[in-house]
Amino acid sequence: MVTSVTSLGRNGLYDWLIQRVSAVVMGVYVIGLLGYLLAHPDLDYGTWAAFMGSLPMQIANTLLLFSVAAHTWVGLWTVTTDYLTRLALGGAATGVRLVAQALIGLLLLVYILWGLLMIWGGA
Amino acid sequence: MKVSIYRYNPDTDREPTMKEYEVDTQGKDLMVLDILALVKEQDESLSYRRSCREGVCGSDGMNINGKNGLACITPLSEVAPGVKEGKKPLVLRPLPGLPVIRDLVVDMGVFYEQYEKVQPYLQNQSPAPAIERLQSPEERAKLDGLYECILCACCSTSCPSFWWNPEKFLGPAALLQSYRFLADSRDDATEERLSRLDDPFSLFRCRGIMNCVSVCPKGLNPTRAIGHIRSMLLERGV
Amino acid sequence: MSIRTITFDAIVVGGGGAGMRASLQMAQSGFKTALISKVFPTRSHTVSAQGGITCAIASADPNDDWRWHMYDTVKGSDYIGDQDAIEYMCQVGPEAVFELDHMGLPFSRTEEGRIYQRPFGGQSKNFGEGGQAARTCAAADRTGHALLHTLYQQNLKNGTQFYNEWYAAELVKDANENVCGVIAISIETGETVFFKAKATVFATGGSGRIYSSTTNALINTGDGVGMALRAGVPVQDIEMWQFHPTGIAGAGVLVTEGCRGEGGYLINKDGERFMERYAPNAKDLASRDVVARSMMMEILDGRGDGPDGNYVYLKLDHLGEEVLHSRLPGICELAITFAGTDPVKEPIPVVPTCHYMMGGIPTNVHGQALKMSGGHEGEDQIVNGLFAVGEVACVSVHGANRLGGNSLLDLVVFGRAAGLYIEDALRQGMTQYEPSNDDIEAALTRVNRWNDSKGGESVHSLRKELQTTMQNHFGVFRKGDLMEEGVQKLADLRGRIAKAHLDDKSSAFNMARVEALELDNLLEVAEATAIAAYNRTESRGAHSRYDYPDRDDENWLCHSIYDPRTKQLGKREVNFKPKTVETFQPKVRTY
Amino acid sequence: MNDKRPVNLDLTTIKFPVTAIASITHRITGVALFFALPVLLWMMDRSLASPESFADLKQLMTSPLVKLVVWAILALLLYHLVAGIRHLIMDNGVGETLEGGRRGATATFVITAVLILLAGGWIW
Repeated sequence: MVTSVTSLGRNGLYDWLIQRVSAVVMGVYVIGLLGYLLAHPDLDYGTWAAFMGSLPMQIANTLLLFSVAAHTWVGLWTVTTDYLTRLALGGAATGVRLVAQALIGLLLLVYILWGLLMIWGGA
Repeated sequence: MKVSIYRYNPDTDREPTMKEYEVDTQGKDLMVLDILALVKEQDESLSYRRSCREGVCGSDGMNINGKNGLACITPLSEVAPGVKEGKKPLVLRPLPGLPVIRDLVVDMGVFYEQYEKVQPYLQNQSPAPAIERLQSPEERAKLDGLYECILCACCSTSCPSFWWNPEKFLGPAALLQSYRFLADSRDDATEERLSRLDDPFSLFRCRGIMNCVSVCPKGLNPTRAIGHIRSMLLERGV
Repeated sequence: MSIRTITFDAIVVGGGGAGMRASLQMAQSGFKTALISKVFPTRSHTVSAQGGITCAIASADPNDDWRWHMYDTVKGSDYIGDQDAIEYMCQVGPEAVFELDHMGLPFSRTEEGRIYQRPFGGQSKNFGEGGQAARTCAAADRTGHALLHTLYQQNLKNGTQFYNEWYAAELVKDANENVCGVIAISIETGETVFFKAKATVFATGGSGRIYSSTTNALINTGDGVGMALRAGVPVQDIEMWQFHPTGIAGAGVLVTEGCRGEGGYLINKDGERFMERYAPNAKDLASRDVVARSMMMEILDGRGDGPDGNYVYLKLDHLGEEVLHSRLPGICELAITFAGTDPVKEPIPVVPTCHYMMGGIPTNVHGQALKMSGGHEGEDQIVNGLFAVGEVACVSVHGANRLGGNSLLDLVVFGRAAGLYIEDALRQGMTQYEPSNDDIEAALTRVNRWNDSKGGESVHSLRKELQTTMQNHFGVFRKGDLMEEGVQKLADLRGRIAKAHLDDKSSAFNMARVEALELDNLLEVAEATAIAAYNRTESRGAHSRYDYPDRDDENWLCHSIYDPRTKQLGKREVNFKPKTVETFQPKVRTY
Repeated sequence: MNDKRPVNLDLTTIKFPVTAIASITHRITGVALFFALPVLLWMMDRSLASPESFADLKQLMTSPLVKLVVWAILALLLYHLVAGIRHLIMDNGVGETLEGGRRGATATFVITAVLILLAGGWIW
């Protein structure tokens, strides 16, 4: 059993599930949104803003935002623990990895706040 | 034909080098291991492992023109087009990702440790009967494709997740063996076995890239075994 | 003395089935046990055993009886197998096999959930009266592999201390010829160490590499026999070499007898099923010496196929793809890789190939090594501290010809028996013999000789010459004058090998040094074989002479004992006194 | 002694099967998308902030350079999406054989290529 404090689910299965569930959310959203855009080739602001401002879309967007953040965290956490290791960087690896993970985390936090403001700020 | 071999002797070399040899195969489609024997007749100092020379002991796993395989059951014609005809060199390197002891011989310590970590032996708390423990042909069939592993390490040393995290990720070979015991109707340590795999590295570092499957000389499928364990973990966890 | 000493209760040399069964027994009961193996244990030659382990577990036939198995084995041995040892093996066998199942060996199964058994050569019911028996317990055609891995796994579980890739070079004895341990070299680092133990168990396997064509692994160089002979320990029945009927022509790779057990048969170039002529009852499932000789007769009579007319065929296609892929999957792979033929469609070209050393270090049923006291025909005497199990030992359960499937049984039964005996002896306080510095120095002589060698012939060319000599002079059929010539050639080789040169003297994973040390052992085995074969003036089991075509019970219903110090062949009585059954009296042997 | 031992891990000497290429591409597109996230967020923000910013964005989108950037991001997204769907399919035990894996990986590349071309057509 390998333990790791920085993994999201603190457990392989939960990380894995988070990755899958968030992927499904994003997949459905992206396909749906692309469909909408294809169906509205001459989209104007009014229609667009009304569509995105509706409660279902607000909920969908919020869900998307958190899915993106969770998916990205698990994915990039995996990437950092693959490449930023003692094997590749020697003794400084743990420090470098923690800094990288902190930066990623911080950016994701900013994205979430920005996104939340966008979705709910107008309401 | 030309043979290019990774040479490193800690007694004399600071760095490994690729050394070229010229070998006469008389146009025959020899096995890579036969070529090594011919080279060794020219140069006694070449070291490599070999034992059964028929693909069942797993000694002579190496990287042959970029792909891991067993030297004894890889004929020149299967290495790459042009190798047998001498148009292209045969390139032999040690298994990737493991420390090189000498020439084509790698230190397999990490690999064996991973194997030991999955407790690769049958566990059964109930008292043994006077005869064998009964097992139906269907139950036994579940072990096919698992028990045949020869521990040659071709799979694990072709796996990037193994390269990056050999201490944490168990690697395809050990995970295949883990499932070999999870799938055995005579074994009753399922819960304990699963709980030891339920972290982000041991099993879940498998990204399904299937390098293991594409190099296994016995045609086994660690990716599928890992998938089965994941399903068992999912069933247990949800 | 400058070398490091490591001390154990018991050391086992060799990581095959016999060695690991012995070490498991001792490790399980908590004794400090080391296993020294020149390869990682699962790369030992047991891994290549295919067909199975013969044992009367009464799965295929609920009425099967270990006495029937004993009868077959005695007959198979051509009556020079020791009946007390055969009795022990056949009687204890089922327990030892069930243990393997409990350890996790993935045996194939019957519909009832029991271990699958297949027919093998030389097997009968009811003391030869009840027709063909099916007594070989199988894990598809990878039984040896399954067995070896299972034993390794159990040793891991029970804490055996492994010294993998350590090469045992020489026995260490005290002044009174008591065995104190071995000198071994770490192949990885080159360090030479004295392993000291109360019990030294040789489980070093066979030495098929004395022949140029063999089913044996490249590592089967007779290291245990070589060490024993150099230490003055005799070997028994060493002229008895089994030629397996079905080695893939050219490659020498083994094709299991289980193929014929499942219904395959041999054909000559005319497509004739010729075994019907040689063994009308058992046909292709006659014992191995009989089948191998019949094949050679066909080839010598011009009914072999191929450009040189030197092989016959094993036909399997009539069994159907399903049977072949479920029961003989490994054979299908090997045939495609090494013969370029798919057995589902075409027959496999096969030829009798050197396979198994029936002879070896004489032992009793506890695995204790024996030597003769007061001349060659004296009483058995125990070599203190030395044990031998598996192919290197001659206990003797195989006599002049081993039955298929009996080797794996031999491994587990006598590996276990030696383990049990040593366990007991250790509990009662076994003596640790102490060698002097001179004794250790003496054991290092050979290693030093190679390390100091300065010019001379190369190891590989001498090895090749030795193998060719054995192949040409001591094959399936033997002849006095030809053998005499062979003995001469080997004597010449001995002189040259003593002056041979090791060019590479580096320390880390020096494969050349190991091969040089192995060459000495090949020579010891080859010479013992040659002298014993030349002197046994009869035909029995695997030993078949043109000049003495008949079995000679009057003079040779006995073991041969080769004494390395005099290079003379002596005789030793065969045991005809089983404990619980009547003696099986020698009869004319037909199949 | 052990620390001095070399390791043979020169990736240029190792052959990678199509399944491995599919996998590393999935990873690369994933990381790249992380860096594209602010662009997407910004576009979303502009499109919703006011009619004027919406118009500005629309105007901006007529620039070939911007079109190229959007197309590139779409390409990353499409690959990551298709390869992700393949992952989900494989999680259900489909395409886990050697042949199945190769077919799946090849299919991922082909389908993505077609989709990227279609996306290009849509943008222009």
